[in-house]
Amino acid sequence: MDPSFDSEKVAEIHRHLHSHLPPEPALRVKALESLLVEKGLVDPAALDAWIEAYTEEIGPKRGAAVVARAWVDSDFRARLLADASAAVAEMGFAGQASGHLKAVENTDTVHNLVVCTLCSCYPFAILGMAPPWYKANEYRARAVRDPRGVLAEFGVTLLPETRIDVWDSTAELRYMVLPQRPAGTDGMDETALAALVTRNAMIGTDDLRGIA
Amino acid sequence: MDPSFDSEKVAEIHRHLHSHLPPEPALRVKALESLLVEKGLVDPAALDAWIEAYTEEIGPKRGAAVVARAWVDSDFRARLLADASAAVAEMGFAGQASGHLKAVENTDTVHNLVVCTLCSCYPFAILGMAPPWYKANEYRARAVRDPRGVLAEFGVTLLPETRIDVWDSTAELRYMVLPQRPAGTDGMDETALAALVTRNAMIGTDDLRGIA
Amino acid sequence: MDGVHDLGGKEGFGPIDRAHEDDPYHTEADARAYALCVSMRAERAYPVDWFRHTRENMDPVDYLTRPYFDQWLQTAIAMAIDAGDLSMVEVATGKPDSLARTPAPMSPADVQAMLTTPASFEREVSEAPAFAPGARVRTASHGHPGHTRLPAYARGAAGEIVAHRGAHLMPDDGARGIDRPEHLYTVAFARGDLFPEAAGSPDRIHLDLWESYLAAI
Amino acid sequence: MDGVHDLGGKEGFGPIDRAHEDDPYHTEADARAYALCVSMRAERAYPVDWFRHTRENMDPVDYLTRPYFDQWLQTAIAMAIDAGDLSMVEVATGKPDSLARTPAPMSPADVQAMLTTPASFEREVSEAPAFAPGARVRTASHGHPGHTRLPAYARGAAGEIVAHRGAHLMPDDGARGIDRPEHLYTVAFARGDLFPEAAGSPDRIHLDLWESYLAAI
Repeated sequence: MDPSFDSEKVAEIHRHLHSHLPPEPALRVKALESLLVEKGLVDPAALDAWIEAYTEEIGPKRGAAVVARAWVDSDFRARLLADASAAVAEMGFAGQASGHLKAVENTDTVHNLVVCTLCSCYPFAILGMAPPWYKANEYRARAVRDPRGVLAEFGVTLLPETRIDVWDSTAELRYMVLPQRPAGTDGMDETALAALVTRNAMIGTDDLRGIA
Repeated sequence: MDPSFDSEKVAEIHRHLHSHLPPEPALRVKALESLLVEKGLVDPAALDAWIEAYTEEIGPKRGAAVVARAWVDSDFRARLLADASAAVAEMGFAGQASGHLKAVENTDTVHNLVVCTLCSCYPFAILGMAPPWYKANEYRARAVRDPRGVLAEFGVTLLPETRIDVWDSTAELRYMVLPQRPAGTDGMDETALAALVTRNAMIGTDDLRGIA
Repeated sequence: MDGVHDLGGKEGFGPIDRAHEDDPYHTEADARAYALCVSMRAERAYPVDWFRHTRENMDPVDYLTRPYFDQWLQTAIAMAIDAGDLSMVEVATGKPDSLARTPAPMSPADVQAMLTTPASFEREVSEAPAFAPGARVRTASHGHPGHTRLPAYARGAAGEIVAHRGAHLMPDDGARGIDRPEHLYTVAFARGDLFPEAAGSPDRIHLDLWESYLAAI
Repeated sequence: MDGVHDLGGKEGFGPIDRAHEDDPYHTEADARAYALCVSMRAERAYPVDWFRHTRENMDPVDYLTRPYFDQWLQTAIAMAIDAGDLSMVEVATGKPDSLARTPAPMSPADVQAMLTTPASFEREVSEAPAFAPGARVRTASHGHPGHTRLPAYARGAAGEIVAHRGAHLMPDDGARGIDRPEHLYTVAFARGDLFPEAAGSPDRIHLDLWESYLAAI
């Protein structure tokens, strides 16, 4: 049937669910899985497919490969900055939440940081599952108000004159940071460079400049 | 020593207290009482004095006596509406949070409702301890936005054209509602009238007009 | 909706906990909850903003305390109950009354297709965009009950259009079941214009905002 | 401070629970927590707004979930630790390192005096009030870190002065240890001007607001 689109009704359903479901998360999930499978609403094989995809195939290694290619191939870098959705599709990484992807580039004067304050939106197809801190209240509350304090907790210290560009991705655009290539990596090939790229650098909570 | 007046410092102290104190409220209170008494920061006799005062002496019966007098004595009613602090002091009820008391009067066209959205301020000296719902998130969140929905939950239904005056007592002024005298109480004396006045009527979540 | 989900700029939140940051799922239950949610939801193609709004309507303390995918799963269940695809009695007893009336559930092949096919939220509109890059705009000063994607911290604030992103489905309407595209812009705000203690900071906060959230200054 | 304590107008909160509404204390622990808090705090005469601000700075989930006087008590303990009257080690071990350096604690006679002596927050100022009843004013559009008594739901809003209440100690300053009085006004707002769904409602929301929160329209 169709949804009611009624806020009060779903709020009340949530209150009932809160009282009817087991309080312990693992038991709650187990009870619901068993019901949904028995009811015929989900196929256990589909569940396994989802879980495995983000365990084995899809993860931040994809984003790292994108970044490394942008570092070594200036044409690709230009395409990535112009249309990141197309650029990652070119590498075979099109998928969930990559349809309106934007790459934002760190420079000597600008550092980028990505958050979703309203619900934790994230570019799954190229970064995989979001880390727990990205989804946590603390990061969502603080990243827009106190980005320097947040970065300091991640060990990233910027000059006071460096501008932080925060991207609060509350619409359907998704953002990935293109970090600066570390100094002293001139001889490295794309594969070796990709190994230097951390997931946090692509969110903006890591700084690769000093690592090599 | 002097307070630091440092928000970050007390937030950190709270986090440490959260982890160092027993999670169960009753055990937490017991542990702290024993420490504070042993340390010499509190006198057990003072604790008993506070608890007894609000169990036996100070409570909504005081407010009810004020209301009943205002119903039978129009001069007192005028003094109450002009300077409620002085009027309640006249009845021997001066005390905690009665220093800047205001009485707001219900009429055929206006219904008053009192809340403190920021921290649950309340006129202790004339109403005693606030009921749990007055201090709860639900009442604090909803009373200013949805006063009619809140009143309906308390069984109070107003005409659509009746104006609700909400008093969000976030400064040091405290408010009490002077309800309308119930119909059919012409023969009653002050004591009998006082017995009709509920604590909720003086907050604004009860309507006495139909009770007698 | 002015709910606890609208966390941006809220103060009083402490240090960031980086535990499990490199595990795709940090518990088995977390993995199962994720998979259950996406297996149920996508099949029905409810608007994503109805999902978001249904999540926002969970008990505020549950919202702030429960594991992330555990919240997603309760949201998917609430949506299924709302739409009549499941009953509260079935959830409470753990026993289905009847088999689902829907066609076969999502298969592994469906999953594979979803994993490789990006969704697009862009639509054609006949109206020209009202703002061009460089334009100064002020955001609406209020939200409204129901879903919206204008966070509270950026209401009534002055900013600058940095890009027009085409017309995207409007989320406030999507959560009410209405498919209506509207021009979408990336807007930059000085951090100091949003948070008084940041006055003079060079930092900028960017939000992607729909045209009806914005007025020319 | 934009914290979870600023609950006015927040949506997503459910029905009101009236349990225990006629008991002055609903548990023995509740009564003891209240008494401990007021016995400690009053003795030291810390500004009430520093108490309020210290409470606002507790963990947001604790703020939303713990019993009311349990919160007061943790706040009083946090203030005592902050001021050096108690140590975290003493709290963690439950054993005092030394006796309090303060004079004798509050006696039952002190309690009786407090119970019959209303505090006044009104002070003389030389400046005349800026606004008279009937004046239209707009509230500040932002809060600031630290304590304030202008709730978020009434920021950037137009209202009308209904009364001048004299000059009262300014809470934003009080929570910083500064005793400074400022003119205080009761301001009425149309409910529909604060909450869009209430447009056209006859209802009014009143707040007691300090002069520096307000600007003439």
